Amino acid sequence: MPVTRDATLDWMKRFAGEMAEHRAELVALDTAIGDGDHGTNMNRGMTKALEKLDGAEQADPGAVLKTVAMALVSSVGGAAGPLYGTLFLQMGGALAGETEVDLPRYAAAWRKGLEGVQARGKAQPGDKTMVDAMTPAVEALEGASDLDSGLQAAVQAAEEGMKATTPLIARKGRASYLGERSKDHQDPGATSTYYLFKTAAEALAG
Amino acid sequence: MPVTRDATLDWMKRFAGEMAEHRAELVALDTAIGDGDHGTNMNRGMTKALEKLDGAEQADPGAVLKTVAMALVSSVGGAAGPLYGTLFLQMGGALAGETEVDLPRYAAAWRKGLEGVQARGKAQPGDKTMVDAMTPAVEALEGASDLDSGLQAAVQAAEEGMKATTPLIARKGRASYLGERSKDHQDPGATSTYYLFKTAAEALAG
Amino acid sequence: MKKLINAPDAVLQDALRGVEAAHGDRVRVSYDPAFIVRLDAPVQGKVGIISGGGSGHEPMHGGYVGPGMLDAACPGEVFTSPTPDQMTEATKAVDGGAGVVHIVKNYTGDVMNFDMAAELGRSEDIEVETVLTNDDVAVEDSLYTAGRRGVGVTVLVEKICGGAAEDHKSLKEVADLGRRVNSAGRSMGMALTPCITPGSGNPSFELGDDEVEIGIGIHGEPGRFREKVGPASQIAERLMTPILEDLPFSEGDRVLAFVNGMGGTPLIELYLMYGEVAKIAGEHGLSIERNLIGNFITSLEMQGCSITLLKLDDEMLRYWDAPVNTPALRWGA
Amino acid sequence: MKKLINAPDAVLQDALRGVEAAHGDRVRVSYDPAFIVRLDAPVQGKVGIISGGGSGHEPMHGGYVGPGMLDAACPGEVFTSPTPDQMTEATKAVDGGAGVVHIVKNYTGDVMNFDMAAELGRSEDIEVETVLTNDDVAVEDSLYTAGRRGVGVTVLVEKICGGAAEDHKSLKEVADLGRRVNSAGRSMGMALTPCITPGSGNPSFELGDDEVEIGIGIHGEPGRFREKVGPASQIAERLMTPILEDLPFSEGDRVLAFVNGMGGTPLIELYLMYGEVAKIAGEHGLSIERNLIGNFITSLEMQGCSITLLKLDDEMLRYWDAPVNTPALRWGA
Ligand SMILES: Nc1ncnc2c1ncn2[C@@H]1O[C@H](COP(=O)(O)OP(=O)(O)O)[C@@H](O)[C@H]1O
Ligand SMILES: Nc1ncnc2c1ncn2[C@@H]1O[C@H](COP(=O)(O)OP(=O)(O)O)[C@@H](O)[C@H]1O
Ligand SMILES: [Mg+2]
Ligand SMILES: [Mg+2]
Ligand SMILES: [Mg+2]
Ligand SMILES: [Mg+2]
Repeated sequence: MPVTRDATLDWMKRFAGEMAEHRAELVALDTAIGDGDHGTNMNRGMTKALEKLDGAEQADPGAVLKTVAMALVSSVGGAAGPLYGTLFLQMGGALAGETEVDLPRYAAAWRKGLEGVQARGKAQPGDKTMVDAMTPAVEALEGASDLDSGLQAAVQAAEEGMKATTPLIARKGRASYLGERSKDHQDPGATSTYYLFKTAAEALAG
Repeated sequence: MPVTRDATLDWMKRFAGEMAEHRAELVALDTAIGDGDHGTNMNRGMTKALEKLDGAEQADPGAVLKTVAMALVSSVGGAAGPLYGTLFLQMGGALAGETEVDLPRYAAAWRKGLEGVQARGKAQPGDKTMVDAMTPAVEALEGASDLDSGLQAAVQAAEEGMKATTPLIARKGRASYLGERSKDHQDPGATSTYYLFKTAAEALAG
Repeated sequence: MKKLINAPDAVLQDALRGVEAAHGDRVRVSYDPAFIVRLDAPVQGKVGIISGGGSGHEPMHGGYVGPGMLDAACPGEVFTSPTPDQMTEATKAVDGGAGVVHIVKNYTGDVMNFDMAAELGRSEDIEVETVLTNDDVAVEDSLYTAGRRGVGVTVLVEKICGGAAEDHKSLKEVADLGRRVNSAGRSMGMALTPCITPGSGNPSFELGDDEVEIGIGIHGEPGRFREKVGPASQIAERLMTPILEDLPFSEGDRVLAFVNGMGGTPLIELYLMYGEVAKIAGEHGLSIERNLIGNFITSLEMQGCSITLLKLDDEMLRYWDAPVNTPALRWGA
Repeated sequence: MKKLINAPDAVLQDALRGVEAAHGDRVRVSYDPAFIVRLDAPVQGKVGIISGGGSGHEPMHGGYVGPGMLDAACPGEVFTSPTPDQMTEATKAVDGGAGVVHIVKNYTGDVMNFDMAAELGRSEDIEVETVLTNDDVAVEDSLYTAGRRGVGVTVLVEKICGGAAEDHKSLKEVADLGRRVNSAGRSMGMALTPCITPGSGNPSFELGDDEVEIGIGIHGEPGRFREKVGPASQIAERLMTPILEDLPFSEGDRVLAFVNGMGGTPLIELYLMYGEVAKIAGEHGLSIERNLIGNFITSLEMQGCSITLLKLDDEMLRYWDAPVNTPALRWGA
């Protein structure tokens, strides 16, 4: 089953739902090693994104993601706003005009998005950021043989990447100010990224 | 045994000792219905008073009390400073030039002191202030037949007066701002006044 | 108790050393007796203005010493009114021949100590007039009580009297103006948290995690009642209603609205409160001509706020707007 | 959580309403996108200066909007940097033809959002120069980290750049001066208590009853280490030593010393700390030419303080002294 406009919309609705549901969890993670707003930020942004999606018709998956991107950029702020904004902007650009996205093009869009995130934030894998969840997940997609199993593998890779942030010392973002004391905490942005892949798989499964 | 210069000095040293020892108690009482400084104020003042007493020779009981009065006035502040300052100033004036003070003159000096306190603070018995401990104690002295038993009776009267402040609604001083909520708390100033009579009796007993 | 201090007994002296280090170019600090005085005092021919009170209310009063406001301030120990010798020495230091106004907040301790000082000051041929502030509507007023506390209006009295004195008004004019300001001002405060004096080391009262204390003063003393915390709009209503009714303020009145932080309140919350105050004032047809928002008369690290409304006349307005140059309040200079 | 707010989500909007009610005679408040701008903006021919950042640091930045300092400020949600559209709109609103300086504190979020805004601003033919502040010596600096945080020096950069812009210096001159100020300034902070954001409702970190956190930032993030609370003199030493070593400051340097409260610290403690800072500065042969003491860059109701030292040159001194007329910083006007 290819990625369609409707599946993309469904994905974004599910992601918004997860951000609302896990707001407190993400706030708690960000309180430990940041400033305690990641859950609030993502929830505010995705609420706004749903509003925008409701407000106008989107022609294709690319348009859906661009709408979300602009909503996030103009309502989230913080680190997450520009990073998720850039992610969706790049993915949206890669999927503009498409109607039925197959695995190679879907994986390529994710790669574009990840590159955007890294260009914006300068984080490398191992820096204890969302990049640690995103990178293995995108690689899993790239190495997969079909969309369904690829997304399953991506979810698993994102989850592992997210969990693997726990022992790391942060080198980017607010958590980096803690130095050694950033150890033993899971990164909030990697956690929201895990939910992003999880909802992508759920949306595709229908 | 009449009240002498030495007994008066001894009294003031004992009173200073009690104020140091009961600082925290008086602070706690004042925290409940005032601003939590009565113990600190009295301790600061009596420490200063001992310094002044050490610094120069006093000829008679009156001079001792005047020295204490001036030290209190210039180091205590708050309500207690002018009130105890006035008390000792008036008592000192009444005992100036005396060497061996008998009961009538001693009681008269206390009466003078109490009048000074009331002139300064405008409190009546029942207003939940130091006047509630001082008034019955002075009356006990006035009704006594000798100094020793008079002071014993005064201590007891002061203690009863102090305890009787507990159910009262304050009408003077900071506690009055609490209205009804000032009930069920013992007045800090009545408590320090009780210690004043207690140490007077101890000093006379030697 | 955690505080940025060296020792509970040394707070006042150490803080005065900081004031001297910071503002030695404009004030002189006397340590014993303790007072802070304008470097150019006494200003010949000008009415001198002094105030004083317990410490822990900063910037009041030391932060208001300077041209256009106080000539000197006498800080007592934390929450303890200063002693007569402080006031007497300060009075002498600021007397430029035109007499001295004592601005005294109505607390038993302050009043008695200033009384003794005024008696002494007078005996040395300095004319002293006392202006008593007692604007706190949370306190019941009667002949048989200590009367209302002086709170927020004190800052306004100090500024306005300071302006009038700088304008070379006479002793009586300055004092009368101060009394008029006091009569036209009303305040009420509330707390989200208690405060801790260095001397006691314990919270001044206990408050539940969801409770606020309404009608507090500025000495960490408990208020008139407590209730569950509500939205800012409700808290503003709780404070504004008794203030509005008491004067009373009526439609068309020109007012100065003063939202004061108790010391530990974030400024963003004070601005938010000001928004609510302005709304209520508008609904009552008051015209807010001037405002003041910030921590100006505090209670150590207490969280909470007080509201003061002052019904303005032209003279008050003129002297409120007059230049002032102090560490804590400055404009036109 | 007890706060003077109506609802956690409404804090920023409600506070902006308060700002508008209070200062509508001198600033205009835009709600969507959110920014506060001088009423007389754009000032033709003058370099525009904007800054912005998460809310909860008041009076920074909104309190610094006015002649002699910022032309506009963009407040984000509490502790969350603002969004590019706020900065873009603010940039347009203040561009008087001479270009616009963005003063940005070095946080990942702030930098990225301002980057996006600067890209947009440039594309609309407005010349934008960015001045990044990163003065916090508590943070290790390296190419592989987010780098040092911008803290206290930001206030000084805003004031000094504001003075230079008012003096009609060019875009490049103003930006270069700002960068020089940042390079010559160093800061470090500490906390006695954490803070609570309205969004989280929980303390930003847990601290024992006898512990202090050294090396904190302004977002309630934990610091570099904690230790038992000591006297103010020791705390001052803890903060001053890394500051003095880092620039390094040396004998004979003229400095501006800035003791900043984190929002919940009584002013009396800040003055006491200033006394300790002045003492240490004196021991190192520094000459404190100017000082600033108070709550200027805060972290909600956090108790604690930060110290900033700025090594002054004549130009910085001139523009520090230049008139400024904002709600939070005002002199010569
Ligand atoms: N430079 C960066 N590159 C990639 N991700 C980053 C970077 N900096 C921070 N992040 C991510 O952003 C998350 C924090 O987002 P959020 O709390 O919303 O913003 P802020 O840190 O500004 O408060 C971190 O957990 C981390 O995953
Ligand atoms: N008007 C008054 N007359 C007599 N005693 C008073 C009066 N006002 C207060 N007091 C006494 O002073 C005590 C408080 O003293 P203290 O705490 O040292 O001063 P303050 O109230 O200024 O903090 C009260 O407990 C009360 O006994
Ligand atoms: Mg965060
Ligand atoms: Mg007391
Ligand atoms: Mg007191
Ligand atoms: Mg943030």
